[in-house]
Amino acid sequence: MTGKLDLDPAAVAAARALAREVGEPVVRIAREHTTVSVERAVLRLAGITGADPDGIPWVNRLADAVRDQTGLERGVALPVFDALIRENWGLGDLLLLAQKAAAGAVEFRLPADPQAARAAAHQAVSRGIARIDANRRERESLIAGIGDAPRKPWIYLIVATGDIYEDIPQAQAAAREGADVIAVIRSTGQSLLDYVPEGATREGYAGTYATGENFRLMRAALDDVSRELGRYVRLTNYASGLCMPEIATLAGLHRLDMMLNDSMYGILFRDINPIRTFTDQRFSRQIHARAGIIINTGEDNYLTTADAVDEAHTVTVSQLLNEYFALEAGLADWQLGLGHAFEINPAIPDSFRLELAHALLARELFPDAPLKWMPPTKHMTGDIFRGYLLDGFFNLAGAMTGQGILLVGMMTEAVVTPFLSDRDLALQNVRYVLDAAGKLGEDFRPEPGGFIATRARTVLGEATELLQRIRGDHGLLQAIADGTFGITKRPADRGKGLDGVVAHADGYYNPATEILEGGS
Amino acid sequence: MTGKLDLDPAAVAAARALAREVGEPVVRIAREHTTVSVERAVLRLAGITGADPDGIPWVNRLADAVRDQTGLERGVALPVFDALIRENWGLGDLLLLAQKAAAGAVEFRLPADPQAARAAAHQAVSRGIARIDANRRERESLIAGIGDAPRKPWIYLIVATGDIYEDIPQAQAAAREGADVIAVIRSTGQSLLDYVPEGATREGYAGTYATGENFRLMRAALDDVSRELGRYVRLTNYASGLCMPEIATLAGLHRLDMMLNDSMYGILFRDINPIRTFTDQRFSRQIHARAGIIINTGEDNYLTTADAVDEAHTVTVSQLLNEYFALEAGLADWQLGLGHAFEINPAIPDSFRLELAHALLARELFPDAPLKWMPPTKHMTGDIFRGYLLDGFFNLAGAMTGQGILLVGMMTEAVVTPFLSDRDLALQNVRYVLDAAGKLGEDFRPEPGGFIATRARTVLGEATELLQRIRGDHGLLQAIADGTFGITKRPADRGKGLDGVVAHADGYYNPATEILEGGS
Amino acid sequence: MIVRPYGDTTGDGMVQVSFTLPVPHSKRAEGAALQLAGKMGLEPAMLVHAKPMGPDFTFFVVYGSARHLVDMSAVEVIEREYPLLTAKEVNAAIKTRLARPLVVVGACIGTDAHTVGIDAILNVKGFAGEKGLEYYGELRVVNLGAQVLVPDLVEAAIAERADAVLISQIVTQKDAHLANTREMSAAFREAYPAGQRPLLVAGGPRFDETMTAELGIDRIFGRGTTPGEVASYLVHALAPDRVAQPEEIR
Amino acid sequence: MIVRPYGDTTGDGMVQVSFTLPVPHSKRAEGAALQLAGKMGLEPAMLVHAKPMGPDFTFFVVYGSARHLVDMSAVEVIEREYPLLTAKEVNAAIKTRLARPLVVVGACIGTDAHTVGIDAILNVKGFAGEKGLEYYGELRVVNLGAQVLVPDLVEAAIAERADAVLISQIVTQKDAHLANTREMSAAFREAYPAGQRPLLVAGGPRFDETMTAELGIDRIFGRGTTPGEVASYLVHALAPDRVAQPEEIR
Ligand code: B12
Ligand code: B12
Ligand SMILES: Cc1ncc(COP(=O)(O)O)c(C=O)c1O
Ligand SMILES: Cc1ncc(COP(=O)(O)O)c(C=O)c1O
Repeated sequence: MTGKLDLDPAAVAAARALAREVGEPVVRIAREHTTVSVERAVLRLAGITGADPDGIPWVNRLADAVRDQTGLERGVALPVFDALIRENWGLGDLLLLAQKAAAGAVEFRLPADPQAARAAAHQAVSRGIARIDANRRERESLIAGIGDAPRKPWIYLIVATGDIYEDIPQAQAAAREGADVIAVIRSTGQSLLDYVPEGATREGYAGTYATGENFRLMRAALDDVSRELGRYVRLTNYASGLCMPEIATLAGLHRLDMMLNDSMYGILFRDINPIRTFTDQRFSRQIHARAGIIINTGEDNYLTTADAVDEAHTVTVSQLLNEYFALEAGLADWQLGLGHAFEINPAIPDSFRLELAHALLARELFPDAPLKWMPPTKHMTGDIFRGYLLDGFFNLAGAMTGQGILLVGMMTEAVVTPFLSDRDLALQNVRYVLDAAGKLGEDFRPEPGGFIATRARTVLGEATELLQRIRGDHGLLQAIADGTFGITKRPADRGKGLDGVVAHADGYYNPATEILEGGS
Repeated sequence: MTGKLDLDPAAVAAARALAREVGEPVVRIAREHTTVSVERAVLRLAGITGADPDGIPWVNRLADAVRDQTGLERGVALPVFDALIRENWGLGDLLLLAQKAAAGAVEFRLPADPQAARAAAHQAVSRGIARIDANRRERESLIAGIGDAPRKPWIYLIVATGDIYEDIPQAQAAAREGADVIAVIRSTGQSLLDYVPEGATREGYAGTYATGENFRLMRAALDDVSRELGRYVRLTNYASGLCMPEIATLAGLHRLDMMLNDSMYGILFRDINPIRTFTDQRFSRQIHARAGIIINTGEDNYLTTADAVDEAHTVTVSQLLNEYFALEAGLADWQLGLGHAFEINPAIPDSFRLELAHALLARELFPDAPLKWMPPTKHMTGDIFRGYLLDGFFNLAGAMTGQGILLVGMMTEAVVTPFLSDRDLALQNVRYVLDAAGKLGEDFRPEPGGFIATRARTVLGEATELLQRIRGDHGLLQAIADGTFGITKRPADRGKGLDGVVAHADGYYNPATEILEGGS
Repeated sequence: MIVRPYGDTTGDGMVQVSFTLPVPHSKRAEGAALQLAGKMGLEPAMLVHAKPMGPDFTFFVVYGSARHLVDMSAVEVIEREYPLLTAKEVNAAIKTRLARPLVVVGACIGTDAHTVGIDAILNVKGFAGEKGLEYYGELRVVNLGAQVLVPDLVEAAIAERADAVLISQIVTQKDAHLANTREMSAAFREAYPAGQRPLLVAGGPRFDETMTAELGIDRIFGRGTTPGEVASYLVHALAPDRVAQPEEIR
Repeated sequence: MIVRPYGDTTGDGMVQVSFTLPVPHSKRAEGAALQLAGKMGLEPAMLVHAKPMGPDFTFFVVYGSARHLVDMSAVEVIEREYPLLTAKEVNAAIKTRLARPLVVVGACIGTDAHTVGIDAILNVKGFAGEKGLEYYGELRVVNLGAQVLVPDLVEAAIAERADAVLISQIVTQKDAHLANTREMSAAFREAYPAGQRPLLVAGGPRFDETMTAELGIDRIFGRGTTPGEVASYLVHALAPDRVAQPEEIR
């Protein structure tokens, strides 16, 4: 806690304890379920890649075949490796198995004695996890060798052409101009695909598909430019949507550095079933924890549909929950890019000081987390001049309150996905603000008991109350059903991907969870 | 003193005392001289207006005729009113006298017994001063009746089309969008004219001529819009250049509210003779004092040619001198719009905090003066987006340090004199900053002994040293000759308008000075 | 009436332009920027800023006087040709002229998930101080939400016996909004007998309102549309006042 | 080579434009803005911002794809046709080829008082790390300063036997710079016998460098000119290397 707000440590501890109480039942549910994507992630860790001629990944074909024959209540691992053993194939022959299974030529079963299948599965998945571990070590050694981002906040820029081959030069150009983190925005629609497309792709809408190959290409391009620039440029994508666990896995396998990963975004903004989301989320966070990936949560999104002042406390509540779920899944504080945003209507009086209050509250509640600070979007208009100014004040608030990851705002926010020149201008904006006023925080000391301190305390108070209410009423799932977050109602028994949720049966086996939870 | 910088009151008092020491000899020189423009100003107060068919004002024709015949060592008043009495004309017949004099048909003399001429001159000039007094009262009653600017800083905008009839609607539009003060920039070249053009004018370059009629038209237009808006919108022009005293007089006669008026600008930037400038300045300030006009000084200009960091202390020195000269001429603290500017190269580290240090120093040195805060100009480029951002940070620095008069910066600074839309966008910028962060000063408390406080103290120290050096060496005139200010060298015996400077002889009589200094 | 852009003097024609050219920065590149400005009709043109962006691109800011004249009498614009009604008037019109609730089916189609715009029109909460269509007693609103596939939309329209189908399209990259809208109108043409399809209305901030015919729909609403405008249009199109508008009777 | 403006994809042609029209804000006004965008060659054009400025004006921001092609081979640009010399080389060239100091008279003419630009070229202090012409041993520089009237400039040029006259013009409102430059060149034409006038050079950030013939002068220098460029040009024009450039011998 940097102590500019004079927050009462007892009040902070109480809020945190409430978040745990509210989160625990949900973790219990997540532990008791699996999903099609969790199971496919296991198979991806075991090494399967590629897609059939229609573009459906072999991992989907295989998992579907297993599900048809044995169900997923005990996981895919046992039936798959049992079949592999029976075929007398090696651990590297999963693809063959998938192809044969897709042709209807494999019979899956739950082996009565699971020992051999378990061992094989464990061994296969271990290899994937070893690759993740190696990537983590490589990242660390690259950073040590090449150098790291020169300062905090890290400067985070998106590319979004839809074509990985246009994205690459744009990302490199952005890095040269000063970006520390490049995010490749995904195509609209990908989040609702129940498979991860394969290969290099060139036809996304307002974003580029997240695929293993795209990850690899972009990471390699950024490695080149990192060496050129003498600083390691990080790569981000989205472990979000119906394939959250698989994308997290691909991220680990291709050395991505940060991932958008929120406990509730999919529920609220993509109408994905809540149980599915929480189950997928827990698995994906275990992967991220292992991979040394920093997650970015999505509280900023609430403020695009809800009012940033009225609903400020829902952001705090969500941050506390995201923190709880993340720590429970094994992430460390330095991996928690908790989200928030500069989305207060600029027409309201003292809007900038309100932003400072909210941003400082997050800073002081989560002193060791590299907070992700999102630029204005909702109140951006076609007036690009006004937008450029607003982005400058966003940058200033970020600097003054010590945010960790600064998402760079674009003057064309209300118009188009960013032009090359928008990014260049936006980086110039960031550079000016950080160079000229980056240390203004030293001279920023909110009047004790004044406007800013009072506002921060009010928001914390409202957040605590809301957590109490959620606990007292019927828990988090019910609160989500009631429209508590982002003013969107999502009942637990509805939503997309529900049919991919499966309750564990006795004997459920997941070698990945075993390794990740065992820490081995 | 608002006390954020912990300035040593003794150091402040010492600097001020030095400024007085340095200024006093110059005041003595000013008291011992008159200029053609001071004399013409006397005749303007006595009521003469209009121009001959070539556009040369009658007041010039008359003063020239007097000078030819009697010299100006004892002023124009005695010869002129002596002639008027001899012609048996009334006080209202000065124009006739001028016309006749221009035709070579009047003989001027210095009356042996000046009593009658003195009385007539005193009476005639009193009428002009009474009109100035009435304007001051009218301003006060308009402000009381209509309402004043809603807050500090006052928002100050320029119009500069060159055509008074284009200026008027643009000024009204600017007022409607929020301007509290309208400045009509003058045409290039006017400052070196040794006469004030007459009538409404439509052909200025990058500015509109300052004329009595243009003053009247614009003030009337702003009165209309003031009533429409329910707040009195102030009007500014330039009492600067070779006709400083006359323009000050016209400003008083036409109820202008503020005037650019600097003790050294004309010397440094227009190569006007130093004695001429100091003499003209003293007279014009006496008029401004009487008229209740706020002066704006021109320290900002230094920073367009000199470096804003290296030469920051010259701004402070000039402010202290301008303050001394102003108070000596009878102006009150509330009339001292001492100038300074946001002109530090934005590429240097911590530039914004340096700006805050400088701005706060001025604020604390002159706690009761409505400081005039000039936007960036020198480091503005054709990158209008960057310019718009820089202007936003300028506005922020102004708000955080409690500046009194905020000159609104334009994104097209490096391109063109302002477009209508530039003004509108600039006002939107100011409004956003003041509404969103106008009260950020409350939370701005420079670390005691930190970067900002140390910088402010350094500048004050350097200013004090420079004043000591000026005193120790050969005084202010020599310092100006040596290029101390704005890195421009101006010897006291050179420069434009030198031939219009006349040392008083025994029996010099100036009814205006008599009234203004007597306070009657 | 003929007008020209206004910088600071009537008729000066002043316009500001910025763009990137995919060429490295050089005098030649600056000349290229001026060539483009000239082709856009700026004369004279002032190149006031040129910034290299990496080795392959240069960003420019140009000011200049556009020699084009704007002919106000030739301006093409979809003017509202119907009166703006209050909620009360809308309800009354539907009640008396249609004698049954008017059914509206709304959706954000394709992969677009931006529901704020269509919700602003449909939900009770409304927009800019006006209540949304759900608030109107005589309108029955079925809001299908985000990322609705066209076949699902058609099916819902048939099931609900929709009088009007309202779709929203916010993402416009690679003209996604145009492709989706065309797909939608084609599907309705196929699913319904000729002349019987529901009224098709599209909305979103980047549509060109004059493109209805090209897209095969009846009306487009753009930036800042209010629910009242939409309701009034629905009355005008689906429950017109036959007495007041005799030319509509066939 | 043909190129087009680049937004985020090769060939997309994207351009940003802003301007004011002297018409009150309305749908018609927006249509007028789109008409202008169309005439400028933007197709499609998106009107993304319209802001009333008082009762008589509206400000617009438009984005669109410019259909014009930029032909790099047709770009007009005054390329430096002479080598950039160091101060040493300049001095040596003048010494050996001219055998006397080269005389330069500089001024900011008309009512223009912006001396920073001409001072940057002439004063020792210089510009962008390069020393100004005063620093060159073989150049004799007479800087007349600000607001110099044309007759005074001609007189000084004659008195100093100027080889080159350098004038600066920063204020461009109502094309003041063009009028002043024309007045200047006419005065020199009158004052000197044909073919004997000094080299006439103008500079300032808003000049069009291709206008020399129209203005009756020899060379124009624009934004960001450095003293070295000017010195090298003076050598090229006034003390050319006759051996290296045989085509110059007549
Ligand atoms: C809020 C928002 C989101 C929210 C959406 C939440 C939700 N439930 O809607 C979240 C955070 C989820 C989001 C996500 C994304 N977004 Co988004 N988002 C915005 C934002 C900030 C505001 C849009 C908005 O709500 N406007 C307010 C409403 C009221 O205005 P409106 O939509 O124009 O609607 C009005 C009129 O147009 C009209 N209207 C609209 N529809 C209809 C329909 C009918 C029938 C009628 C009559 C009228 C009508 O009436 C409305 C009221 O006047 C804009 C940027 C901006 N400032 O505009 C980007 C923006 C729209 N998003 C964009 C993108 C690219 C995305 C993503 C694809 C990014 C990514 N790859 O991750 C994702 C995925 C979304 C998807 N699959 O579609 C781009 C689109 C670029 C383009 N032109 O193609 C924008 C412009 C930002 C940008 N510059 O990149 N986004
Ligand atoms: C500094 C400055 C001043 C200073 C001038 C001090 C001085 N001694 O020069 C002061 C404060 C006095 C001033 C006053 C005014 N200024 Co002024 N000023 C500027 C400012 C901020 C910077 C100009 C500058 O110094 N640039 C730096 C130099 C190095 O660049 P440069 O001039 O382009 O020169 C380079 C090249 O062009 C070239 N070059 C230039 N001349 C020559 C000559 C030769 C022979 C060669 C080879 C090359 C060459 O080489 C130089 C080095 O690369 C500009 C705004 C801006 N940011 O550009 C406004 C600006 C030039 N001023 C402007 C105006 C209108 C005025 C006033 C008329 C306002 C008024 N009515 O009160 C007054 C009066 C001035 C007058 N009578 O001329 C306008 C001009 C608008 C226009 N396009 O017509 C500008 C653009 C501001 C604006 N947007 O309104 N100003
Ligand atoms: C956590 C999270 N996931 C995903 C997205 C992107 O949306 P989509 O689900 O369409 O990829 C966002 C948007 O910012 C987000 O914050
Ligand atoms: C005191 C003063 N006088 C005059 C001017 C304007 O210049 P000019 O003398 O050309 O009117 C300025 C410029 O800002 C100034 O500060």
